[in-house]
Amino acid sequence: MTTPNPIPDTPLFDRKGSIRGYRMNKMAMALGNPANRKAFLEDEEAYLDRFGLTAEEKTAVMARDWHEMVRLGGNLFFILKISAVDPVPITQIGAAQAGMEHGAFLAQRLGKV
Amino acid sequence: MTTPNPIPDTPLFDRKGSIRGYRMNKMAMALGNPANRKAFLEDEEAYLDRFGLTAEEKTAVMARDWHEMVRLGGNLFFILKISAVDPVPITQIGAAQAGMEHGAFLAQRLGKV
Amino acid sequence: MAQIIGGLGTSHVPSIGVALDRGLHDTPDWKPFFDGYEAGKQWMRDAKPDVAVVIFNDHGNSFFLDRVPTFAVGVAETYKPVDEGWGPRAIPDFQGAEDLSWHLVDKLVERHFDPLVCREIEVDHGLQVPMELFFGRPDAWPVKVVPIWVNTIQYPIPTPQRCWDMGRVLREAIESWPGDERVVILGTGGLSHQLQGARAGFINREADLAWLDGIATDPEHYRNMTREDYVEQFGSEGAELIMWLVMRGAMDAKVNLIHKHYHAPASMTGAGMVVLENAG
Amino acid sequence: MAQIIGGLGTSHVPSIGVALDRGLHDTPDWKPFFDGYEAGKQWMRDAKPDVAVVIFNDHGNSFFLDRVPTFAVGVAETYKPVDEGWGPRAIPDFQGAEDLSWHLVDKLVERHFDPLVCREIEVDHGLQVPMELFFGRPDAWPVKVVPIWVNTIQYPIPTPQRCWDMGRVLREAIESWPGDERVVILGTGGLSHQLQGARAGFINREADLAWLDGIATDPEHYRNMTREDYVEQFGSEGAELIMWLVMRGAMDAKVNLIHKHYHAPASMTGAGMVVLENAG
Ligand SMILES: [Fe+3]
Ligand SMILES: [Fe+3]
Repeated sequence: MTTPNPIPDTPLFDRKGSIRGYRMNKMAMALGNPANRKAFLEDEEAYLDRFGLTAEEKTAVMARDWHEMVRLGGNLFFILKISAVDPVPITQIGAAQAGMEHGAFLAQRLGKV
Repeated sequence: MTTPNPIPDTPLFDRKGSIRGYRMNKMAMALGNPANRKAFLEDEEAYLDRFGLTAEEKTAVMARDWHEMVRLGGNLFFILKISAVDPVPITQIGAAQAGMEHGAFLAQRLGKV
Repeated sequence: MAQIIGGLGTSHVPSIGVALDRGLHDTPDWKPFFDGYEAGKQWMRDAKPDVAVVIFNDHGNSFFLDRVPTFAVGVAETYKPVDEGWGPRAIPDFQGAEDLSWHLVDKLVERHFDPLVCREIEVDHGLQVPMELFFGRPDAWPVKVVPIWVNTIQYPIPTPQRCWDMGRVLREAIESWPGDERVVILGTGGLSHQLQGARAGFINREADLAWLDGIATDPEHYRNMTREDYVEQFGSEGAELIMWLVMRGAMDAKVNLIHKHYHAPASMTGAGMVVLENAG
Repeated sequence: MAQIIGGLGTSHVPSIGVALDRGLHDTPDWKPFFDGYEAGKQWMRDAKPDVAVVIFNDHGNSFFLDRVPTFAVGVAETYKPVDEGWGPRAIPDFQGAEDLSWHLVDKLVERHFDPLVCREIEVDHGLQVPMELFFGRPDAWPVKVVPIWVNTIQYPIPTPQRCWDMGRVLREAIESWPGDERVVILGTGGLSHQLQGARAGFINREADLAWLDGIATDPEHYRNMTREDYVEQFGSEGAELIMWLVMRGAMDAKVNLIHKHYHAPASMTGAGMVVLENAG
């Protein structure tokens, strides 16, 4: 897709995101390996450094700032593995993207009461 | 290609060869890595065992029996890496395929005098 | 010749697998969802297929961004469930319909598709969850599988028309296979959901319900939509629904909609299924 | 818009690289071969391209049999030469025409090609040798590259018609690119050779010479041949020649054959090149 995505509030993971987020997504992909999960839990910063993350990227990951991770090119399917190592519900990640409080997100977006 | 190859003396590397030769080709592919080349040179049999080669496959590789390696599913592009580690001219490998003496192969097939 | 005895469409939400792993099957959140699949399971028991051709996307598990295949076809003997980060799941390995897979690859290439041909690869929830939804948790899966991966993650993703055309070639390939296998084809993914961006949590119940009928009765409508239309109507991740078109393209122009089920939200996703049979 | 200023066909025999590495350039075995490329090199110096789109096959270096792509397109910033077993070669890295690559991927997918999109990958002699033959051994390559891999190793390989069609889409894509790059497209591989089986050492000088003219004047003839025809006429590995059809498909129906060279054997291969310019 050569034109900027025209759908409001809906980033598409195109070349720009893919290139920009490459390091972060690679780091997250590697969490599919148990040895890497152990390394992440034991010394998260050292683990992130192994994949050459920038200071900005490291801060976003270590703060579990999902909105910022996506802004920096993280793709949910990769960075979700962080939530496998350090559990957080997907709806909370969704709420962070939407910029909403979790309860409001569940009610307004997902129709949960 | 679903039908047996109809061209005389010309095996095509189809599913059968690919499946049959998988272990041997994987072993050979790995020789693209210098550490594996070192391991191959230091203890060839142990290296071959790492890739689970059968006795028949090991014998063919260790004897540098190129005709037999191909018969067992080896594909030239992969197993050629053995000739990078233990040098042998490609024309000699060709002669082995053709079942000819090297000089005769050079003269009759390649027109060299 | 082998024959396609049914076309199934289904969601493949990962939390479905988690719910099954944790025994949440009968909790108020999940019971209505799983109950709706009972009819599909019964249909499957009666249909007794030998092979399931499963169209799905990988979710950053078997493929990384270093090498993204537009379409990939498995030709392996066995596929293990991949560790998605939560550790191994206690489900059986999948046996590949190896010979049929190679035949499909032959036909696809002959008909000008350009698959990545995979002989050593694991499968993620995109294949696992649909198998669990229709076959439960057996000691061994009662069918062999042909996994077919579609890129729905990194743009450009294939067009709806291309997915449809692949279905047509798969049908031709299956019906030209000399075996007598009974084949089901599963289109998976969706329904509406969006995980990223300020529209995260987007679910479009109206579009989902229209889809479940329309995929049976008016597939041309969905085939003619653009990729952008899918994203707009079904959300950035809901665009996965293009994979149901592969299944639908492999079926007759006229089909009978045997079963249908919808539930929303399952986790953050509109979820559901259809069972289709050819009607000539 | 970018434009295709020439189409080149050339062999990519690995021993050419070895001969260059070992300074065998002027030995009796190699001198006639390399001398014939001087005209091609001069053409390239005069043509001053910005980008080379190089169509080649991997030879068990960047892809293993675990995952075989029918077509792959590079979108990387940089491509290193791969270690093929003999250790690293002293040639510069290749800079990728990253933006143009992505544009080609967009167009290919839109036009119903299904590439594997590669962002982290090395290139083997299939790309290296053609670059050396036309650009010599500079400190840095004077063009950026778009590598396009075609599976010619594991059957099924793509049909000649499919290769041709890819060329047509590449041309459309290049000419719709808003940059002003001058692009050369290289079809590589062949000519006749066979490395495996009792027919090993097969070279078909007559067919090779007919090819070098015919690819310019009568490409339909070669487009209409089957994959088996290629193997029969050019040998099991000579079937690589289908990759020249990608280049030819990207050119005008009428072309001028500017330069032509043939030498056999180079190692165990019929070897040569053509330089084509569009003639409307
Ligand atoms: Fe999915
Ligand atoms: Fe080649």
